[in-house]
Amino acid sequence: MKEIRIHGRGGQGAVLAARMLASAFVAEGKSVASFPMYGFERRGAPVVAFTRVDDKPIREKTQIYTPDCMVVIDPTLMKLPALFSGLKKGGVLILNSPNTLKDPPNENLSIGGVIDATKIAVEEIGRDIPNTCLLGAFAAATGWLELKSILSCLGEYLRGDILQRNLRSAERGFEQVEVIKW
Amino acid sequence: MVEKLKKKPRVYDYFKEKEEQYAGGLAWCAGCPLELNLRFVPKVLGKDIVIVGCPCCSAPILYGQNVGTWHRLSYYSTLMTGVASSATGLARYYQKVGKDVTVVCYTGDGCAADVGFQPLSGAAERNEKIIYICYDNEGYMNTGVQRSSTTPLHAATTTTPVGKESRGKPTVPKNLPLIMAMHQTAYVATATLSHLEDLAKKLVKAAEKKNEGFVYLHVFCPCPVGWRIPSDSSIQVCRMAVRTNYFPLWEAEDGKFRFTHEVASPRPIEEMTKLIGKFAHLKEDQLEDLQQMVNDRYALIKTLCDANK
Amino acid sequence: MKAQKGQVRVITGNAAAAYGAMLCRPDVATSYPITPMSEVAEQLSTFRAEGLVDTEMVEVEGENSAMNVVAAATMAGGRAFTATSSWGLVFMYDAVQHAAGFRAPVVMAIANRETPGILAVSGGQQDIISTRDSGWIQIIVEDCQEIMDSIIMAFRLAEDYDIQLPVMVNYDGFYLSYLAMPVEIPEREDVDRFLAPLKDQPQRTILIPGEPLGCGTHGIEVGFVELRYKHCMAMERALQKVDEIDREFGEFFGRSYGGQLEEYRTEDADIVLVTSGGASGTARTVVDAKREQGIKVGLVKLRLFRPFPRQRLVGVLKGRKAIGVIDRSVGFGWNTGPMYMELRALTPEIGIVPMLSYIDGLANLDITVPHIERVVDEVYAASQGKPYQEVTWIPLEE
Amino acid sequence: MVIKHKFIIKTEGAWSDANQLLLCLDTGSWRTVRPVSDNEKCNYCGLCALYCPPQCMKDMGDHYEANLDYCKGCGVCAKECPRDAIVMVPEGEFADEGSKRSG
Repeated sequence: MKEIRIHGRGGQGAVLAARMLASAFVAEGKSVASFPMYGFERRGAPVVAFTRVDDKPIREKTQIYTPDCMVVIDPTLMKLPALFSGLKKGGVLILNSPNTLKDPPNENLSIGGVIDATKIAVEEIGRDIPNTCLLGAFAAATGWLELKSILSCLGEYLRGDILQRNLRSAERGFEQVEVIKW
Repeated sequence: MVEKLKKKPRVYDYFKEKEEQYAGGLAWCAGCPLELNLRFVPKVLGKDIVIVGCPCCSAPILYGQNVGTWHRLSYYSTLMTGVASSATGLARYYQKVGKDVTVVCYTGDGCAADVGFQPLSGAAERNEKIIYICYDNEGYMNTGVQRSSTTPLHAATTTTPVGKESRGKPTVPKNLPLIMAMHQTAYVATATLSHLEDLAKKLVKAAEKKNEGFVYLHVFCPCPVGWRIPSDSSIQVCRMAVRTNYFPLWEAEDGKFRFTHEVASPRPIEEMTKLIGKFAHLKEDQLEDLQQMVNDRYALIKTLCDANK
Repeated sequence: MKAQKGQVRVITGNAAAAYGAMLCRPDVATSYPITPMSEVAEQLSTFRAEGLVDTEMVEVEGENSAMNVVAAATMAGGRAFTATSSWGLVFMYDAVQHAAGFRAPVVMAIANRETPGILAVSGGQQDIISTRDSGWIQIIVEDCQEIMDSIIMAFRLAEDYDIQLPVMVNYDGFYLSYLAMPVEIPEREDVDRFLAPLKDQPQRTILIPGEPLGCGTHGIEVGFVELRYKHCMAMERALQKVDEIDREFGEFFGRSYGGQLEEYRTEDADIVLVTSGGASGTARTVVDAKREQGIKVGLVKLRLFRPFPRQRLVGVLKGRKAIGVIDRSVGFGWNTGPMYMELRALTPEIGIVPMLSYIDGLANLDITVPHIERVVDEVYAASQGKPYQEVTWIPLEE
Repeated sequence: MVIKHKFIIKTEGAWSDANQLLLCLDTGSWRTVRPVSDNEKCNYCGLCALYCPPQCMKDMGDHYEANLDYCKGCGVCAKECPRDAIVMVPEGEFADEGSKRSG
């Protein structure tokens, strides 16, 4: 089983990212479970969302305490003390940030996928909604699923012009992510 | 180098309490006029008020978190069904023990116009000595932009969506300020955040009239997220609501009506709706519907004001 | 030190409730009508109009507001009273839970009546059962004198610094609310004296205008758990406190009711009946009659329903040969009487003996002497090893 | 039952008390843009400070500056300024002292 913990802020699409990721894995025949955790919904307030993926049905209903992969949508969250708590050894970090990462921000990290998803989102979608771009980066950096699975599921959530822009954002995420091995 | 003004805006003269009662960083969305509204109230009414609130957009700020709190005001929290009645309990106790306390209810339209309307109407009918401030963001915004009874005609919300079969809210909104004025309580008024001096005057009058009976202030308070307005335009939307007569500014003392701000030549409703995403789907016919409603309601309030001249 | 002899007047249960409240000088009270308790509201309003009390009477527009008014008044530091019945009680249920969560020491009199679903303007205890998990203390009384006395004791209990919990004083609608009996009404200063110990206790946290104190907060994670735990510990303390206050009331006013429960002729009883409310009085006459026929039967009058008097019930039920429980309500899901259901939970401590559930007295039907005689006979038969049925709906078997 | 947890709420009921703990969110980190005032254009009318929802405009004597701890970058000040003396500038361009957003 793979456990993915997505950290963002209200309005950045963290919850939607977790759901889309789940749908993408279902496109490859996997079992999934995804849920967000936040108090009151506020644009800007921290949000965490969880997605579990496995070959057999997921039975756990708890939060994710020992993630295999972390997706950090807002770089300012990197200063949260407990951000990486419980990360498994050999863990993966997908980070939206304009700057690269020289050394791993946590000793359990062995793969980093860094991309300026905000810039790509503003260019492709016109607004700072970096979630789909990060999903593309996730596919490239982890290799746990193919890009086309992600692209195929965006249609469940978006339509028309917004869908097209998000597809391009995801593609650029896949192509332009800087994958770092530690 | 441009010449610097010497005087501050006149609104500051109405401040009884200069010191900010709230913490700097609060959980309201960027650009929300509710934050301005709530920070403004204790500056005019003073910091010795008791605020009564319920779960709504201001709950994450008015309620504490365990022992911590986000402000320095005396606060009583209750249910959406119990705001005006809880305030009655407080006010009646303070009257009984001879303490002059200003009890201020502070809710959204969901509480005031829908689930909490019955106790609100009851308290008004009993002319309880409390101030009830409703910030009307025309829907249940804290729970994610669902419709309320003050959601305007044809407006889109998550429970009155635009689809093949339906195009937004099919019914006109409840005219809550007028309904409350029909209780003929001590003082009822409408106000909004673009006209802060008008709001300040009404809060000062509210503090006086509360000693005679029930005071109801209905504050037009757009929701950037829910109405799909850019964060920087919430005050501008308030201004346009007044200028289009969509939200006329008036007051009623013991049932006698008076405009506090008359718009010489009101702009077409389109000048407001074009700023607001929830009206983006309006076709010509729906726009005319809305304009007709605005004209009818304005004519009604004008008649009531003229009757008092 | 004994209270003066009070004036005896023949008054209804409703009036007794109003007297009980008036004598405790509440700061705020509400009046809203619902059959069969409207007279409580009328009587309190009359006391106010006659100047017998300076309570702020709030004529609310509905029971939901009634509870919010009194809960807020107590959290501002006042003493508050309200009264209602069945439909009104469940209409205010969100505010009932709110008051308990706030630890608002409200006292509420309830003339018990069937709850919604089937319109029954008639007596039954379904409203007690429907609110038994609200976090309130629930007391059930047997007659008019006990209504008044229990309301006075309820203020001593609710406002006690170690308790700080709202209290419901339940009395049978119709059978007690309209029953007129002689009631000894104590002198005002004696009630003041009985409630005076509350003044020597520390001041509970109250709202202070201008102080940055918020009443009611987001219980976040373990903070929430703390508050629920404290609430349960207060309920635990209430068990002893009810007995103490009852003893003190007895020493001062000469009347006591056993506190959590009252035992009647249980010393050598082989079988025991468990009842609550007005039916307990009728049951006493049947116990006496059956004793004369040689059946060693005893009665437990369950007076405190929440918190549930587990320890004292185990004490009196352990070692009996059979137990009969008469419920005036329905335990949906178990499809037995609800109080029977709760007593079954004591089986590990009282031993496995035949325990028979009787449902009677719903919708104003009478729990008559013959009905109770039948219960004694069947429980006795069961104690002699004869077969018995677990649940009996008496009205359906006539 | 051994209670290890140290209770943080001292009262029986749920009370919060600013004298015990006044909370404050780091809303400054919510910003994606921030207001920058042009002292040449600004005539110190004070409307930006008046309409600022978080009321976090600091009076600098002849113009106003946003308190970056709390400013959410909503842009109301820029919109309401009668002389267009305030411009909203993307945070990215401020990798300096004021910004907490160093990536």
